[in-house]
Amino acid sequence: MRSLYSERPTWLHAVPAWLKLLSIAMLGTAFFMIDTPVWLAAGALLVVLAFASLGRATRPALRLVVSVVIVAFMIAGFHAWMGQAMLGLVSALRLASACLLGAMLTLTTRFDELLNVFETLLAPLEKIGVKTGRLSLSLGLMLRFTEHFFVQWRRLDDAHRARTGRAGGFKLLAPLTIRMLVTARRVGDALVARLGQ
Amino acid sequence: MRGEPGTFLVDSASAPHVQLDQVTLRRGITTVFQGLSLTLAEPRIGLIGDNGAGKSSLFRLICGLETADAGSVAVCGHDVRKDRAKLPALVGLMFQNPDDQIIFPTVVEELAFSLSPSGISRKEARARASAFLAARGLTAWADRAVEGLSQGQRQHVCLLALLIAAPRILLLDEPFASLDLPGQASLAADIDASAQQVIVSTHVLAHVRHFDRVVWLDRGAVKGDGPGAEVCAAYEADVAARPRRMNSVPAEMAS
Amino acid sequence: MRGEPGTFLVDSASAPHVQLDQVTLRRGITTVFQGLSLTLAEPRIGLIGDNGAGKSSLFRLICGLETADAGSVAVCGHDVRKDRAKLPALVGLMFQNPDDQIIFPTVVEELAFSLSPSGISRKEARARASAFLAARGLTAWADRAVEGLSQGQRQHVCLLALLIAAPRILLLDEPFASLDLPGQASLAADIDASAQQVIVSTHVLAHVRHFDRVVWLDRGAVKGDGPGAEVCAAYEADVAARPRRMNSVPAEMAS
Amino acid sequence: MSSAASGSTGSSRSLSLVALFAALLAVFGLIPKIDLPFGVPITIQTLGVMLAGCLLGPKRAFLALALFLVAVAFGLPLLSGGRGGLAVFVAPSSGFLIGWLFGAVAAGAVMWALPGNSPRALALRALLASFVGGVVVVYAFGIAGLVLLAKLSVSQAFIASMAFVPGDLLKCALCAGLVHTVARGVPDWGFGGRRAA
Ligand SMILES: Nc1ncnc2c1ncn2[C@@H]1O[C@H](COP(=O)(O)OP(=O)(O)OP(=O)(O)O)[C@@H](O)[C@H]1O
Ligand SMILES: Nc1ncnc2c1ncn2[C@@H]1O[C@H](COP(=O)(O)OP(=O)(O)OP(=O)(O)O)[C@@H](O)[C@H]1O
Ligand SMILES: O=C(O)CCCC[C@@H]1SC[C@@H]2NC(=O)N[C@@H]21
Ligand SMILES: [Mg+2]
Ligand SMILES: [Mg+2]
Repeated sequence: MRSLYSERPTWLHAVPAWLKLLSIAMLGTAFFMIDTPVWLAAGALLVVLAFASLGRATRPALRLVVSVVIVAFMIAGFHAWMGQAMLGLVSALRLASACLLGAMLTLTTRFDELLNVFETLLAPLEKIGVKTGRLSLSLGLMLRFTEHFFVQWRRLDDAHRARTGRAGGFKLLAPLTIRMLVTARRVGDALVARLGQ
Repeated sequence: MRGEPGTFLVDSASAPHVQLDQVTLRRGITTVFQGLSLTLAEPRIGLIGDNGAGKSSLFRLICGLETADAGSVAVCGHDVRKDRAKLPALVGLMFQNPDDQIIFPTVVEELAFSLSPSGISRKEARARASAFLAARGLTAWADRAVEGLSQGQRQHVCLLALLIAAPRILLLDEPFASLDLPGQASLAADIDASAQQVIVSTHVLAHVRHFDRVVWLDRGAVKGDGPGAEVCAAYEADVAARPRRMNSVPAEMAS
Repeated sequence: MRGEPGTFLVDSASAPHVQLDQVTLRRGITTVFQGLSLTLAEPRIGLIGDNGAGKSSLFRLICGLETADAGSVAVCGHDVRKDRAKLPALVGLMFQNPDDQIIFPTVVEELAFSLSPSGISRKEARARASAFLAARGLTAWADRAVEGLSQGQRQHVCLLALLIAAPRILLLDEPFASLDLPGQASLAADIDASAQQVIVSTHVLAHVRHFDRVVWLDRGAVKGDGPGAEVCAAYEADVAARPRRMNSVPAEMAS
Repeated sequence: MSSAASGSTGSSRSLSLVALFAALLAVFGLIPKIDLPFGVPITIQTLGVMLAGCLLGPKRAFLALALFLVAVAFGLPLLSGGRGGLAVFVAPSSGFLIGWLFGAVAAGAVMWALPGNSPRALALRALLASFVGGVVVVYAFGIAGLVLLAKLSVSQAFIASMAFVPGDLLKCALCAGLVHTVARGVPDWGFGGRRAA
């Protein structure tokens, strides 16, 4: 399983994982509550600045970000075409911010730090007899796989470009589906081999 | 096996070994093994054979990743189907493809994860993993992203993740394939010096020729089994006697 | 280069070659190359060096997957950044890890895809791919799922996908790593017989020792460059002279 | 048959697959929704529900959806449009959300029960399964939710839900198409949670 994690240290690496998760949850809610385009745009600008402040560390995710921006423009365009330009703008800003926030988390957070956060959060459940170790591993893996969709797509896109000189686009969706299923199976194997169950 | 009185005592005293009994394994449309029986008890065993012969499948059977369609597989007397939870302490696999093995984004986490079956805390595991790396002069690797390593370096990480777990039996699936010369030499020396049982599959016969035992798999059946020098020679002779393979005659290349 | 009159004629007549000029490449925290200049024009070139030396990175630069931070890379006179669309006909890469290369779920689709830059219809491409497999006695592979092949078989598919595309320059990144003995022998014979330019990276020096030219990369710099026998010997001597690597001394193993 | 996608639901193998499909829903959450006046959006995430059912089978599809909803409840902005938190479970659309859980189970059960193993037969199975699970069951819960939480009458809620039908039928077709692809690319996949043949 590959990742987007950047080994180039940034200020965000030093921020504890729980704080990052909490910020994402709160900012996500905030962006959802705000529907004034001006305020949203201001918020999105802040997110972009924070992302840019990571410097070269963002490089592994650049292609992902560019494609998200393209999608965001397409959405805005679609809504404008439907005569709801403002709504389009709002959706596009929300999408772009959500993506950048997610990318910032994966670029700078280790997996075991995430697991720690989930285990702490779930600790109360442990008292009533729920096995929280597996649940937090599931939550962590869910975030890893979310990231992995992009990593895998980037690999396929590289393979495509090496052979055709062009980006793969939608043609890669079916291969991506298969690769993700296969990866999940292999990750399952690696876990079984090392954990025994 | 489980629950018999005294099993444990006998067990931990006995030498590590693997026992396959009349194993049949189907994967997809391929019947990989058909009634294969094999006892692997020697401290060093080489596994050779053509692509698709079943080397990786054999390893997957031994560490419980494949379930035999018939027959049984036991590791140190434990049936791999029943005693799953005990397996990681008994047997560890270095996967042929590093990307299949590595789960965590950084090297130190990956090594620390190998210690998780032992039940120690995450923090403790991480400390031990760091110490393990430091003892090898690899402190600089601890915080590196696996994604930022070359393929050979990733294979090295896989090896380290296996070594830190320290199971009684090591299954190495083409461990030399991406390692550089110094890496190969030191792995070879380590294998020779190891106290654990080591089973190595490889296409580079030089690495197993001096083993006391080499098993040659051919389409899922044992075609040769004996001292390394003999079996390797027999395999080489067999390969040399085959008509030149059609499958990779590249018209374009030769044109 | 583009647009100059007569470029094409001169171009297709000229021998294939790769030119790196003062290339600097940074990947993650590693500066892989710093002002590397290299002209690769010989028909057979070997590329050797330690893990992480930059062999795969060099290949990725040549086929336009990495963009140099400084300097330029040209293939047969075409700048890889500007003439992207022309590259697939000029240069093809066999990836070190088959999982990085294979896109499609079945073998025949994967091979047919290699023909897509040539502009023929999908159906035609598929027919040719089937014929290509048939000519190699591999008809049975056509409809097999790549996922159901062993690692060596997958590597073989990668090779076939490259050969059917028939670019003028073949970049083979550790092509021998997972192939069995017959596969290795026939690939080696094919390389020797090929009319295309072939650049091979490998840790198995025997495969490149007889080449007219071998380049030895050391931490991104050319440390040796010349006839295969000489450079390989120099590399081996260098490796032998190093203190035994700490990094893979496994305490557990040796205990 | 071997390992494939089979095995007990408690193993790491299942855990990995479950996490993958929860991640798939999260990725689909990045694709923007289209808002309808009565407070329930059109979203691509229902495709994830159908796919989970068809590819994982009832038990694990349930776990995947449960995992996803737990992450949402934690406040991660994973619902389309970047929403998360407990608030989404008391909105007009929350009936549908709960419906996802049981829709995925139903789709899995139908997929499991139907005969046929060729790629074409599997695609047909998936078409039916995703309709039963992703439309019939999800809508039943959704309509109940609209009645209870949006104070619509049953017939109003029913008529309002018809706005989703064209989109959801398209998703059923997409689901069948993807199952067809997987059937060819990963022939030993255990569809509907069956042990692969
Ligand atoms: N994806 C990546 N991101 C960042 N750095 C990388 C990446 N891949 C490789 N590197 C770094 O670039 C350097 C060269 O790696 P490269 O893969 O070119 O080595 P190589 O010579 O092919 O090694 P090997 O023999 O192990 O295949 C290494 O130091 C490695 O750490
Ligand atoms: N995931 C899979 N699904 C179905 N069949 C498989 C799978 N992996 C391998 N096989 C089949 O099982 C047989 C044995 O494969 P295996 O990977 O054990 O070979 P191997 O000896 O390790 O080969 P290699 O030298 O190429 O690594 C092959 O014929 C292959 O086609
Ligand atoms: O995002 C949410 O809060 C829940 C959305 C529920 C949407 C329902 S599910 C069935 C139907 N099909 C759609 O595309 N949307 C609705
Ligand atoms: Mg193998
Ligand atoms: Mg390399």
